[in-house]
Amino acid sequence: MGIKKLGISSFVVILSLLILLPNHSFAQKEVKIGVILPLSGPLAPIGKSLKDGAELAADIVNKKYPGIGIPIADWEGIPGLGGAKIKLVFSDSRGDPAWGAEQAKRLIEDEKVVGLLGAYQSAVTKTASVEAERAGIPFVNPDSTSPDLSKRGFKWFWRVTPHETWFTRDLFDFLDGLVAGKAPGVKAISKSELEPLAVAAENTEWGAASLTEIEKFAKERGWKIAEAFKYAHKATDLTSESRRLTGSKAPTFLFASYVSDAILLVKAMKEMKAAPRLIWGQNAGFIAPDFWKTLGGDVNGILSRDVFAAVLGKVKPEAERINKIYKERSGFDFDGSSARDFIGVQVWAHALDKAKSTDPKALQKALNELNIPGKELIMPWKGVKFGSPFPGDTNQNELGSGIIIQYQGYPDGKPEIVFPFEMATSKLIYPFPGWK
Amino acid sequence: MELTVQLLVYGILMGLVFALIALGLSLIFGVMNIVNFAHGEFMMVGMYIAYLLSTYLPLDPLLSLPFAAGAGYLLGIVSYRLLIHHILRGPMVAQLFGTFGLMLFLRYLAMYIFTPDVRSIKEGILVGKTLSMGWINVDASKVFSAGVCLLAFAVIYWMIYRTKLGRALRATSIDSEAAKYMGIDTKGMNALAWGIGGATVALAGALLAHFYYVTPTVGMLFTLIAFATVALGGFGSIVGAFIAGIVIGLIMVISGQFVSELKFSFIYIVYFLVVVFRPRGLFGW
Amino acid sequence: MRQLLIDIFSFGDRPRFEKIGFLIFILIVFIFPWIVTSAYGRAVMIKFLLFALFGLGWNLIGGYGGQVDLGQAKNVGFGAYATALMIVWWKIPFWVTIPVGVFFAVLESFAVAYPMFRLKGHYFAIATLCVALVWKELFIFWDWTGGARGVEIPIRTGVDFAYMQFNSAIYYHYFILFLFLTQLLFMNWFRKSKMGYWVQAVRDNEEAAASLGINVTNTKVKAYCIAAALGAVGGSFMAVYYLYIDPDAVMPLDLSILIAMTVMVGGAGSIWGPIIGAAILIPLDMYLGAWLGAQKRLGIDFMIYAMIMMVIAAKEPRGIWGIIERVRKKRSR
Amino acid sequence: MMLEVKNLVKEFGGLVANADISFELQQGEVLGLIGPNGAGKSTLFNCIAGYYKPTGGQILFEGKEITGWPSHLVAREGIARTFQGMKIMANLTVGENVMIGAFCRTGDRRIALKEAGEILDLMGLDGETEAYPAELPIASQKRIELARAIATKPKLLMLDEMAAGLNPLETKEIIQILQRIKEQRQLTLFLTEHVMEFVMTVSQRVIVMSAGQKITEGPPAEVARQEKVIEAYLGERYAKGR
Repeated sequence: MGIKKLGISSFVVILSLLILLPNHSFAQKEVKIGVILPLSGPLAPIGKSLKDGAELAADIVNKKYPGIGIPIADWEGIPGLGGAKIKLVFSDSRGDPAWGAEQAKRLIEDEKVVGLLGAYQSAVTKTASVEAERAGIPFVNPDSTSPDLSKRGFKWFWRVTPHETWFTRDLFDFLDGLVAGKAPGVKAISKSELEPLAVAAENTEWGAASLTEIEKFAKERGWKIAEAFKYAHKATDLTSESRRLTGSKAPTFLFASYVSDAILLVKAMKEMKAAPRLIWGQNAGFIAPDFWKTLGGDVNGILSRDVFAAVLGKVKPEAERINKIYKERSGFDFDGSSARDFIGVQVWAHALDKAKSTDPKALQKALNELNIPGKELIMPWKGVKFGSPFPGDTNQNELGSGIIIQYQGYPDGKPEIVFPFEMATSKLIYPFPGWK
Repeated sequence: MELTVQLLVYGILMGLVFALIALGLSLIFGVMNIVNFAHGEFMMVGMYIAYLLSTYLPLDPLLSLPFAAGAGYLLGIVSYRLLIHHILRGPMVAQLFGTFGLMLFLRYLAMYIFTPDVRSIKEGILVGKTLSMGWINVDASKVFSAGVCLLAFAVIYWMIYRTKLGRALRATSIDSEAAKYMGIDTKGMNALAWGIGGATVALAGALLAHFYYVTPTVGMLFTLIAFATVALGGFGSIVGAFIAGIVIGLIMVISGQFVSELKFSFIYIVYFLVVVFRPRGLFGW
Repeated sequence: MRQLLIDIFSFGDRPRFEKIGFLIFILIVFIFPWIVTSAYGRAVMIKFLLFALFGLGWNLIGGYGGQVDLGQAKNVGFGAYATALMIVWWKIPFWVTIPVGVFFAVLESFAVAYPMFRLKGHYFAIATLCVALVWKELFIFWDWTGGARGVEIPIRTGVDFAYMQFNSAIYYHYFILFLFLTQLLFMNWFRKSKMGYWVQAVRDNEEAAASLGINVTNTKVKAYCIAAALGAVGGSFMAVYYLYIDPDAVMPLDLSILIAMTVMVGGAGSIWGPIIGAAILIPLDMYLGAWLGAQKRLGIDFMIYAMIMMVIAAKEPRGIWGIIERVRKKRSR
Repeated sequence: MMLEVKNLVKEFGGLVANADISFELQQGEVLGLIGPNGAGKSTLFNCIAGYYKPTGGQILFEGKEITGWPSHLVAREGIARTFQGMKIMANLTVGENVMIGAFCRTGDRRIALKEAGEILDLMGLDGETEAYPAELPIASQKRIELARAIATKPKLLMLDEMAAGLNPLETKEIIQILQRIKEQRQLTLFLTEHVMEFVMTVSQRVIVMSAGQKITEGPPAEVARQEKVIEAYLGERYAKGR
């Protein structure tokens, strides 16, 4: 008995000693980028998509992928650094801001990464970017959308993705466009047919921010809101919340939900035979593979804002080619999550190439001056250039844009782009067809 | 009126499922005074069994119910023999701690095997079917689940209060020392309680899988609800678990309608108020 | 006065091996940042000291008091929020905010303690858990606390002792070490004080305690409030250390449980228990997480962690300290 | 007058455990309480010590009404007690157990420590200060309880079944200790015992209870001869024997 305990305790001691010792790796010339993502915990499914996207991008930078049509595919390592390879050092954030900050410290000082990428949840991004700011190490954030993040005036923080304010503006542009008859395949709809709006948002940092933005824009653009509420996330049951939406008799339902809640909400609405004319989800849960895999045909007609969709291939052949490789690797189509971390790594590659050094100051300068034209990206964006697109923003990509997708023809279909209207890949299904 | 009826129906249907989840926890506590943090994880195992059987075998998820219950029974017995039996002697904190370890272990074992993906059952006789009655549309599988819950409660109640085995279980729960002298195999009874506890909660899981998603981290929240349910009803009381389950279902649905953000708070506050005035819960002894 | 100081600083009543062990421990933590240059190692050390501090506070109610409190996170939250909000709203220096956080934690604990201590055993444990979760939901619900969006403290550059913000982990190390030692010395005094003995008497036998003139409920309430105060201090530190807090980060159930676990593993009701527990669990968790957390297959780190927890609960319910005591007893015979 | 109990009634949901009990206890006296099992001795004890709230009647301690007071206040007033089933703090050492008693009158650890040491000396437990109670034999544990009660500096000491579980030799030792302490500290003793021998040797006066009623009181030798006492008390024993 005593020996057993001794064994356990000495195991623990040896283990901690082993890990305490710095590990030196003498591999070939490489540039380490630390990536903090929610790889365990409730958001792990999304974390996996993000990770796959980032890994693919690093692979494309490091190896030659002929015929894709974007510059990084022709690189073998980063040309500006003499072909140094990008090495992504992943770290699990556990969805815990404190844990995220500690991992950021570890990556910065122990792993000696030249910069950070991540961290999806805005709360984790907040603490992790504080560490980067203090250490004077660039933090590129391709995947958090809380408007607060770019309003802090940080000098070492760049956000690639458009944020919630932006996406919400898109939503109202879309709604106004519907009224103006701009949507492909749908005649002008009277505003009264879509009013009032009913909004349900989960009660974490992100959902709260989304709800605020929707309420703000609705007021600005003159849309009435019948119900707008936050609900407790990771719920055991969302029947009454769905009932509240259905009971409001609003024709337009707007959601900000992570995947488990999104599934429950759709199931509950189906159960209640809710008949809205429009269902729109604020990304996250509504675009997760698990969402449509789980719900199958029930997702048809649901809209979600996004930054990427596989059908982009129709208008952007580069995206199609990347998607093919990605699908071979992970079994899924590229989606908004994987695409965002893909582009995060791409921004890093371009910044490193431009800086021609891994010195933080040089990288800071390179990132500030970065200007990637839209044709070099797989995103339907005008490019990547950091500035101040909305009042108060610093180091926020000005040239990004969002899209709104609609699930069509599931379980075998694909999300089709319906907004911006000029990029639409399919006719909008309106009104929402209901559930069988 | 419409609203009231809808809320009542949804609340009671959900409450019955909570009651079935809580039943096993209450039973285990009644027999050996231990709270099982891994209870929700037992449920998760039931959910995965229903999911796997209905997805990879040509079985209707309804047919997976006995398998889930059986697996839950085995899991309960195995956990008892390997872990619980050893921690029973220790202080209460050590017990909480041990079952908490079991919870983490099961959860992350599931994570290891199944990845964190969210899944759900897509096909089945009842899956996705809605019953309409006047104002109310309800998921057929929820109605069925409620029926199974009632049946399970009836069976367990009959077993505990009408059979010889049940008498032995009750004797163990009242005074395990005395029961031992009377020739009752108290260890066997403890294991049995864990087996039945595991079986009922895994059964609840398999039912829940009909209309809920399945993921390794699904258990914790249900564990907390089950704690509040059992404590509200009174630890060890079967009737208490039943009534408290429905009460909690109703609170959840009603508060969800009005202040969704605080709906768990209402459950906790109601629990708190009840136990302050009745320190042993509604039906505790 | 002299007597008080002796009571605070003297470990004279402890056996010699404990005194030597303690001296070595103090020596190590004092020179730690100078021998370990790894940032993660330092972060682990800071987190260890933080959780040892949390453990000391919890040990008062959970170990000495024997009341299984699964809601200590709410007090951490009160401390963290008092500090963060006061700094953000009124730019009040850190040191002023500590007593305010403590005040609110004590006030709340006092208010809920009387009804709470009508309950015993599991009913009490679940009630503490419920109260903490209600507070967490309220902090998410309220807008004036920043709601789910949390509170962000603006970064200050350089070394700032008023707001306790530093650009080097070494400062934070000595800062948390200072707070930790204060609480350790407080606990050293407390365990020898009348109150300390009363709390233990109530834990062991309430009826006997009452027969010796001890007001059982009052004693429990006091212990609960003091433990709350100690927890709040750690919360204040968290606010200035991470610079961003939200209810999910500073008052979750996981934190309450982890605090209780560290004490359990180390040995509840002994002054060294929380330190030993934190010294094992925190590095284990952080290194396993960093090492195995981002693997293809997830969950191994938690499984190992869980196994260790189960083994300790089953084989040594009195924690590591229980093992040490037993070995020593065997040897002295 | 040390203790006055007037018409004390205690009912448990209709079941009368103490019916109209009255008696007095003088300063410095040793009063025994005897009676068969279930006579209501422990209930009476617990009513005085504040564990139960009496249903009716009055309890006066040194002329002050203490009816229904919680036990910790009763203890502060100067009534200490031991328990029938021992209630020792198992996770504290012998010395600490006694110290906790001493803390009833002082807040200073050093004074408490000193007093505990003195009392343990008196009890013949001075070598066991650092030991844990569970490591010691039952007789020593009884002494710890006694020591702990004495450490609260009581005026009245109530002993519940002190001799239960002790062999004759140990009982004798306890009696000696009790007498010594009584002299030294000018204690008034009130003791209840199922076993007659103990009460009869120590007490100056005994009260006999049966079925919740006080049936008689008087000097031990006298009481023992009374017909109704033998019937109530010893009768039970003989009945059992047969």
